[in-house]
Amino acid sequence: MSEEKVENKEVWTPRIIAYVCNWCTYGGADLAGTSRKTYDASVRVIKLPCTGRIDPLFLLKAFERGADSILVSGCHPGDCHYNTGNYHSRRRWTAFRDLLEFSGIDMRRIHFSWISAAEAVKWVDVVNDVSEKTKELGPYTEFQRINEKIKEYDGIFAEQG
Amino acid sequence: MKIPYYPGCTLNTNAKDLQECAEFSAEALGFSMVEMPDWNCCGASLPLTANSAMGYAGPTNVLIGAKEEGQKEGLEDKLVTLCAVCYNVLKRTNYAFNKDAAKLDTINSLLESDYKGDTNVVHFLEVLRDDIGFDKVKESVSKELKGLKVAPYYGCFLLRPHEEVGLDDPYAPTIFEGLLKSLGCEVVDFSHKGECCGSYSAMSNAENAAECSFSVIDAAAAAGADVIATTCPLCQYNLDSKQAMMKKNHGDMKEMPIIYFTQLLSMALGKDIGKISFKSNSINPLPLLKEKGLV
Amino acid sequence: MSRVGVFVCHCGTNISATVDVAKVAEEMKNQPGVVYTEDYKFMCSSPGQGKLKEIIDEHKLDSVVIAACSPHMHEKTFRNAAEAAGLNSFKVEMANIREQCSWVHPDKAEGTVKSLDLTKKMIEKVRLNEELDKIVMPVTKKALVIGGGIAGIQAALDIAAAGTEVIIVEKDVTLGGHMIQLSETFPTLDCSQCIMTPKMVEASLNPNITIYTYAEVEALDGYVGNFRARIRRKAKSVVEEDCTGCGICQEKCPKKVDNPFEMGHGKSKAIAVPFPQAVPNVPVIDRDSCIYYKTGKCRICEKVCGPKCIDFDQQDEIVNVDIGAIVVATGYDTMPLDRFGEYGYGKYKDVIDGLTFERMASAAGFTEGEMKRPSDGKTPETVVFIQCVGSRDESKGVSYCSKICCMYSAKQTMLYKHKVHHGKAHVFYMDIRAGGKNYEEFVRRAIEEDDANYIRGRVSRVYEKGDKLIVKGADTLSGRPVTIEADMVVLATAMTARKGADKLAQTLGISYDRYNFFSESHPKLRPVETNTAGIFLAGACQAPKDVPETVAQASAAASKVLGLLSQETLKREPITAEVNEANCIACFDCLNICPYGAITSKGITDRDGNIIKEVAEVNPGVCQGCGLCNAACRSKTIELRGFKDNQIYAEINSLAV
Amino acid sequence: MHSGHEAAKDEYIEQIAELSGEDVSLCYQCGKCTAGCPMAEKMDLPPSMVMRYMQMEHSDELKKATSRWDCIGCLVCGSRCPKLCNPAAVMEALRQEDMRKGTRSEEIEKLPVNFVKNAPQQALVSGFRKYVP
Repeated sequence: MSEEKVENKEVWTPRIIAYVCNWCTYGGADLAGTSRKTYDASVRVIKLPCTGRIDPLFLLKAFERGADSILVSGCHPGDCHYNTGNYHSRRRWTAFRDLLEFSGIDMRRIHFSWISAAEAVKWVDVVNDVSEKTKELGPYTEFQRINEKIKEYDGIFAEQG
Repeated sequence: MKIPYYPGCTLNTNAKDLQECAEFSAEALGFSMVEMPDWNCCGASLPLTANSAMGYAGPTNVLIGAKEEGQKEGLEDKLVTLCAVCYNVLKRTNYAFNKDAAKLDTINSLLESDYKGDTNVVHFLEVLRDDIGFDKVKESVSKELKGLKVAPYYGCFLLRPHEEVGLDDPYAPTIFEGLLKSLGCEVVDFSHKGECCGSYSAMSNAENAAECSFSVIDAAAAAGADVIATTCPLCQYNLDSKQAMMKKNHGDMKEMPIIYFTQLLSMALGKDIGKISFKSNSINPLPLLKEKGLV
Repeated sequence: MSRVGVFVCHCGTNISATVDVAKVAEEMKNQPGVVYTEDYKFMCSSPGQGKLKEIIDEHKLDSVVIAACSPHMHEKTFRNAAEAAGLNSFKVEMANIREQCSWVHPDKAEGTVKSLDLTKKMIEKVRLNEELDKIVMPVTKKALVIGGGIAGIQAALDIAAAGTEVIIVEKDVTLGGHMIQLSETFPTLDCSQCIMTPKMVEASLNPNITIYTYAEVEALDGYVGNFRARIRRKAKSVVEEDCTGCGICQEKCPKKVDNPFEMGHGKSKAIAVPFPQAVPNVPVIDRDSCIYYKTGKCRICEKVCGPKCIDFDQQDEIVNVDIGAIVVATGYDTMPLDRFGEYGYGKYKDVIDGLTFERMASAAGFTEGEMKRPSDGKTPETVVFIQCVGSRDESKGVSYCSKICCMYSAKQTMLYKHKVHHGKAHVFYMDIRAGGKNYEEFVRRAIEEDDANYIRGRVSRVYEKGDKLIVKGADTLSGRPVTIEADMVVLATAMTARKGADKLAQTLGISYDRYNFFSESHPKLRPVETNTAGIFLAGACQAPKDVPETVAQASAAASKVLGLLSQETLKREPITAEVNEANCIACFDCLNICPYGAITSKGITDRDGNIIKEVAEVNPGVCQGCGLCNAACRSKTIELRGFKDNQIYAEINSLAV
Repeated sequence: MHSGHEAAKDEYIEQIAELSGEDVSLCYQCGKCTAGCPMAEKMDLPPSMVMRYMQMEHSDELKKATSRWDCIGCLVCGSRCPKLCNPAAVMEALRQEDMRKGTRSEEIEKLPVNFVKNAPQQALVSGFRKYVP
């Protein structure tokens, strides 16, 4: 699906999906706007009530749909609007990261951060940083190729009934 | 009951008085202390600084030796000490190992050993309290030390650091008091039972040590004690031999005998006073004992 | 097929300068389900909102996406407008193309691409949005206050003043708490009893206030607006309604006991009120010390009682009350001092704690306000006050600052000096924390006018020498050790949570910290709320506090209660979790992970009423909508309304390259 | 002044911190160590001040001070410290540093004959351990 873009590297821009919580990081990103900071335009924010709402499958789904990097950001430890949601998120991530790594996911493409509603500058820095790193890595073709394969096999299985 | 016994550097020499009376008392109470062979010095102090492996090698060797000897000879699975310093050093060595496995590994590789930090170190007082029982001690007393007002002096090493040594409550200990009570003594509670006697500063600064010791004697005297009982040869030395020096600075000070707890114990258990050695006492306790009708 | 309307706002030029809004509107026409698009100058303006309503009606829209500013800015505005046009408000979503796009990406091409993505993303989501109704709950217009100290009394009085019924449950025999024990209060030195007793009486006379003393809350069911508490009223052995408070029983009782109100100094009787101004002024028999309960003989109190209200067979009584809101005001304890052997508390009679000093200084206390030290009744000529005993001590105490000790130690030096003019007070302190109105001035007064000697350092040991207490401290400002011969030593002990606070928290379903203090919902913005809706905090049960702060928080809690109870029904956002009972495998990970205790286990019964399986159940009144359960659920059974998996996946899928 | 993250740590202070294994930043200067120290009266720099000088990196003053040679290792300071510090370990590290550099130590030849003859062996052993390189 993205073969043509891969070959044509100069027009390629990274696609970054950010899962952020409604209370801290979403507010921080809004504040960056209110303060007219500028940053890289490759990020797409998906707003959730809390980082604790993030199912690890959301990350895989994003890669499957062509994301080159993922950013997860919520309230600082201890500041969670729901008291403990970000701790659960962090714990879930700790348990999940080994599994992802084992499955061959490129861990350099997943970024975690705590950004409060006051930290507009941090939001800008983190997004730029993730974007920069993603540009260095190039498009996540490995995962996208797996997708192609899976689709191929899906086709074969479908044919075989 | 036979218990492996670690005498340390002083008990066979300067503090023979302490040891002989302990041996007599043990026999009278139906147990014996078996001196472990080939023992080495524990170091008489534990290093406080980090990366001080060498300081732990000595005591570890002792702990290993006791374990082996105990197993070989079918003795009790523990190690008894008389000297408060040995007790402190050996116990804290174990504590350090149990808290820091890396330290234990280092020492084991130094000594080419496989020590686990599990030799059960006990003080003679603990044997009397926990294995014999103060009630039994009391029953075995043939001469009650009535009328003798004794201040039990623990010093630093039996009580500190509490988490590491754990013999007794550092501010309201009872073990020494319990023993003395069972001997019929009048136990004098005094404020300085856990204060320092000056310890090894006796070597570098005798004046300092004398000042420390004076505050202990002063507190005991104020509380009405006739005599101070101790478990540690160095405490005994500082408190006893420095009294002449103390008098120079504190003219009105009254001399006070400093006696080993085992001397009192063996006396109560029937040891002939003539056979009790008071060689380490520069302040002779005999006049006092006579005055109290105990001789 | 859904009928989505998309409105792209110019926001003047705030958006249109860096986003091609016309293009966005135009391209969205091609999105599946979209039946109407338009770009407009100011969507939030009155004509803009009018247009929205008009188009919803005209094009029979079933959902709407507004591509404009942040939802934090105008989501409510547009949802209300849509609702006015007959559309369910949860069928409206906003795409944030201002704060997170036009303002931050100056390149118009980039901004436009991103706006397209963001708008598409919300279209995909809104198509899966369900119509949700706000949750409506009835409200029981009655409050419960747990604890009858200054915090509880203040909260109860404020609630009652608004005409709302309130019940006070007090564990002790009388109202008053710790404050009634104090002699005088900082920074004004007014007598605690003089300002506290009228409040206690006022509470007892207020027709809106019901007081249960010698009682405890045993269980709590329900949720905000609809709680039911089970209260155990312990047997007083005295019929409260008949007692006239004449006091003859106490006078004639032959059994003397230590009086805990006087901190163990001074005596009381086996049947007694703790102090003469007790509210209610009804004595209670202490069954553990009463001769009759021990030996079966005596019953003198029964014989002398005029109105015949002694009842030896009285049983505990269980009262169930329905309430809409709760204020927890259970106060504090002071740290047990047995772990501070170096200070000799318990060993030396003249080493006392701060509360004992308060009773000694109180005109009604065990020395009738005279400075007499406990050992021999002599007037202490030198008194040493030691601060931070147990506070800021990670080794043997707690690491927090108890906050009130600096002030009350300063006050106590003054009280002492005012009674013993030739006496000398020394205070060992680490830092003077006098941050409050007139507090610093108060401490300086103790030092400058009342001659208190402040020494910056801790004390290492206190021991007796003759009839003196030797205090070995340090003055860290000069770097020298300090020894003081004192006649009395007063320890400013750490404030701790009440014994059993953790148990009460579990009963009520509120959270507590590692010190067992109850946790507020947000340390800055929700300081009196707990995480359990409808339960509020007042006073030192939350953290160490002084009287002014406690009273302020109690009034704040009362206003929260009144705000809640002033409503006929409670409405709240329906962003709550829901359970698909058919799929639930009863692992109850959701129950464990829920920060609010909103999830319980429910039995599914067959026709005969036998429980055939258990499933999770969400209490929508308690659920706050964080979605932790949703992410934790292995069988995808429990889902958060408004943020269900399929909605999130729709957003992700819309971003596909 | 020693401030700012970039400022280089004083070498001597670093050495002492490492040798002692103590984190002096934990100390909040309550002075309980000095208050209980039996030698504090005689010390030029009692334990709490040693901790403070470590914090402030006053290395010249620390080098000049002699209080470490008055410390008798009774461990009262550490056992009562509310912050779980052990000033005695810092004292020992300072002493060891003196001995390593040869700036001070006890000389065996100069010990009084009387002491060597009469003192219990443990006094000599522990004294040598603490005061002799």
